[in-house]
Amino acid sequence: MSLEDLKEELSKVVEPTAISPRDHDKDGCLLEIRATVDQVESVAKAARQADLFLESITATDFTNGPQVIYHYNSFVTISRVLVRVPLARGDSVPTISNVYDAALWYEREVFDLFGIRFDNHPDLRRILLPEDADFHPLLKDYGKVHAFRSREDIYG
Amino acid sequence: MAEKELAPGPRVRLAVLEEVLNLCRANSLWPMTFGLACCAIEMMAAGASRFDLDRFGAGVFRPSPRQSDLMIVAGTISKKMAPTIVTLWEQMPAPKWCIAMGNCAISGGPFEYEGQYAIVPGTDLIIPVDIYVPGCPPRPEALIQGFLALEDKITKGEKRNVLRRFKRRAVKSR
Amino acid sequence: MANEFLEPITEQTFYLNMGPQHPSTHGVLRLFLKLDGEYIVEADPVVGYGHRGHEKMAESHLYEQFLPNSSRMDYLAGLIFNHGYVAAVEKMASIEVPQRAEYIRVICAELNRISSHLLWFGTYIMDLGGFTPFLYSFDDRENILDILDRVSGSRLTYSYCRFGGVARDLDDEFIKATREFIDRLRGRWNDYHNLVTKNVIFIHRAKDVGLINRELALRFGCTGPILRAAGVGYDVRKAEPYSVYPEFDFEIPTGTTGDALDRYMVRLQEMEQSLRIIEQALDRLPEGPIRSAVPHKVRPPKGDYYFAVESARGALGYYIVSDGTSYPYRLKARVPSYGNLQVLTDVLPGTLVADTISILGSIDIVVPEVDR
Amino acid sequence: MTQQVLHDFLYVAVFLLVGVIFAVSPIIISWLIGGRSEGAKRAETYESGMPAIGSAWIQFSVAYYIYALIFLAFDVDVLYLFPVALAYDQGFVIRDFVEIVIFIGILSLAIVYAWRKGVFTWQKRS
Repeated sequence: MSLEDLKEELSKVVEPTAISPRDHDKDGCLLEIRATVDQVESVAKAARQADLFLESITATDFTNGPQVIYHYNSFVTISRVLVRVPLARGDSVPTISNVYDAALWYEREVFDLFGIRFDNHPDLRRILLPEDADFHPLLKDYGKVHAFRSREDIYG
Repeated sequence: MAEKELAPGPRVRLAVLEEVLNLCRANSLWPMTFGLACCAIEMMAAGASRFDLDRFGAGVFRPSPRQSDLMIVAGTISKKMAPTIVTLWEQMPAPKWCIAMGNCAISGGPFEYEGQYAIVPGTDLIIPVDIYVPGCPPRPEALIQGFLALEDKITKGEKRNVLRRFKRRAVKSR
Repeated sequence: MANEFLEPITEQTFYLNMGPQHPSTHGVLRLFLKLDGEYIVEADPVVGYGHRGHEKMAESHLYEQFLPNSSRMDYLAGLIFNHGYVAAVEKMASIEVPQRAEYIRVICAELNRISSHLLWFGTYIMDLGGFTPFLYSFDDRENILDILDRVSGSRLTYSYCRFGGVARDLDDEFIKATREFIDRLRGRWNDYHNLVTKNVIFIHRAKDVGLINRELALRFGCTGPILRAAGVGYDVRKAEPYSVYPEFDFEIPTGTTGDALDRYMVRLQEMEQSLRIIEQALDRLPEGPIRSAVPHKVRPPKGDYYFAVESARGALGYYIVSDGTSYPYRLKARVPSYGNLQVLTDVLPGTLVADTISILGSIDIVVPEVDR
Repeated sequence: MTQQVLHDFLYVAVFLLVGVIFAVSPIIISWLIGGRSEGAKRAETYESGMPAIGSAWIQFSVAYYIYALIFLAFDVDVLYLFPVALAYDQGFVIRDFVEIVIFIGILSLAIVYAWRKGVFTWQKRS
């Protein structure tokens, strides 16, 4: 599964303009995809076709809404794909736990620490904090933080 | 018998018998395997071949609180774990002692900062502690010195080593 | 009233908490088991009892201040976590690292990997009931801790790597002690094999127990010895070479079926490969400075970066978003044990409770690494 | 009932009394001098720190019962070995040894029989 047909496989799902190559030595990933919320599931299915495994799901909080980040990687060649999904405050993301079972816990952790809901996730409950906790710690307006910036500040 | 403000003492107190019992208890402490984080590995190293705890009669690590008389809180106490620690402490039979091992167990250690939301900064907030062993993680020799200090405390009570006189504050259960 | 006796006596399922305080859960993991006699119907690992909020701390601390945190996430492979974090920031801020420092980092990381595997070996066999190998492996492990203690000052939670190099230089006492250790450990292999690998009871407890094949590992994102035991030779040191690993020749041992015995054999062979790496690194240790000039507060440029390192338990990745200041905006550690532990929800149903201990021990997780 | 018979019964009564005293006295002593701990969860069942879910008094599989039977079989014969251990090597050492080997051999037949019947492999129903 060379890089080209991976890119061409993904461009069937996402507009080609959204896919931008990145230098692996500098940023650690080969492809960066800016997907929208409803393309998340199809990107996951395409990655599963391309025999990639789900490395991690995480999120970052910004003033104009959090951003969910998916990392896919392959067991064989260097091909880390970073999928960036910007959200508005209070949006919810479709789950990909039917494609990758690893997503069950990754999404529970993102929900637990960021409060981002994943619709039709089998059992979306807190995983790290005690069950009766009522706050989402990694949001930038909770607790002591150095800076709270907008997406444009960082990604331009 | 270490004076416990909370627990009522035995019904009949015979001075000489207490002395003998305390001497036996001091030299056969049965710790409960209760590792929370990094300090647990140093506790295991203390129990292993080089820093053998068996030399002080304390090598028998019992899995259940019913059979142990010493709880070593080795690691960070997260808020999710605190009720469990209190349950385990209350399920231990009467003459019981507690060693708070490592900075996390003493006062939250490297994880205690102004915005911390996840840990209980100190074991003495939830259970009465007898000996504090500082270090992050404390070396096995430090843990063994903690055991020796505990043995002094059991046999000689509060008038043990003059250098460090620990006055145990009455702990209000939070 | 009569039909009360005629009603068929069904067996109720029994709920068991293999809870936070359990000798074989290697820390504060809680396995909530739904049991039908001795068989597990459903297993739900409950984590979070060791959650200390590392990632929230990173957002209000300098890059330098997060260094001690990195080795306290997985304190068995603290130096590898240190190396990963430091190399990630160096790549972001494009800091040059002298060749000698890279070699020292590789030597100490491999020593740390061996000490982590030795601890796994001791506690795994102790879970299965054999106490003697625990004393053997801890005895060897103490040698490594002495060597690393001499150069880094601590036994478990090292902050030995610095941005741009390492904190202290190796002296020839270190090199002599390491070479002695290599020969000593090589002499130990047949002790371990005779004591455990050829032991019938161990083979019965580990053979065909907890089968994790490639497809299951891919679905759950397992990496490290679990994946390699399933026959996939994925190792970040070879897949995405970093530091000076391309200069050493070492193989990646893989298993075939992916059961507990294969995971056991893969880890033992990995220790041998690490010894080979250390030997080659010691032979070719270059002279030169151990640390390049680095600004007092590192300020990497804006953007997000991902850097992966091979920890003792699998692929450890640091995803750092930097906003140009000397405080990370977001720091996520992709820890291998998170995916490795989750595979239990699929492997455990249908096995005996006694096999759970063997599977959990062979997967080798560190709970504060899962909980971060 | 002649005086002599009553006299003999006296021995039996004393023997019983001493037995009862030996049994009850440790309980009383530990009740007196033992320390008392208090705490809300002291009497709760210990399940590695968590509140136990449901009670342990449930109907569970019959296979556990067979383990108990086999244990009973061997617990009794250990009882017989105690007096043998006392009078082991007075005089005919070889004879005593052979007798014990036969005794234990016959009893271990029970184990071999149970093993072959597959009692120890746990039947999987679901």
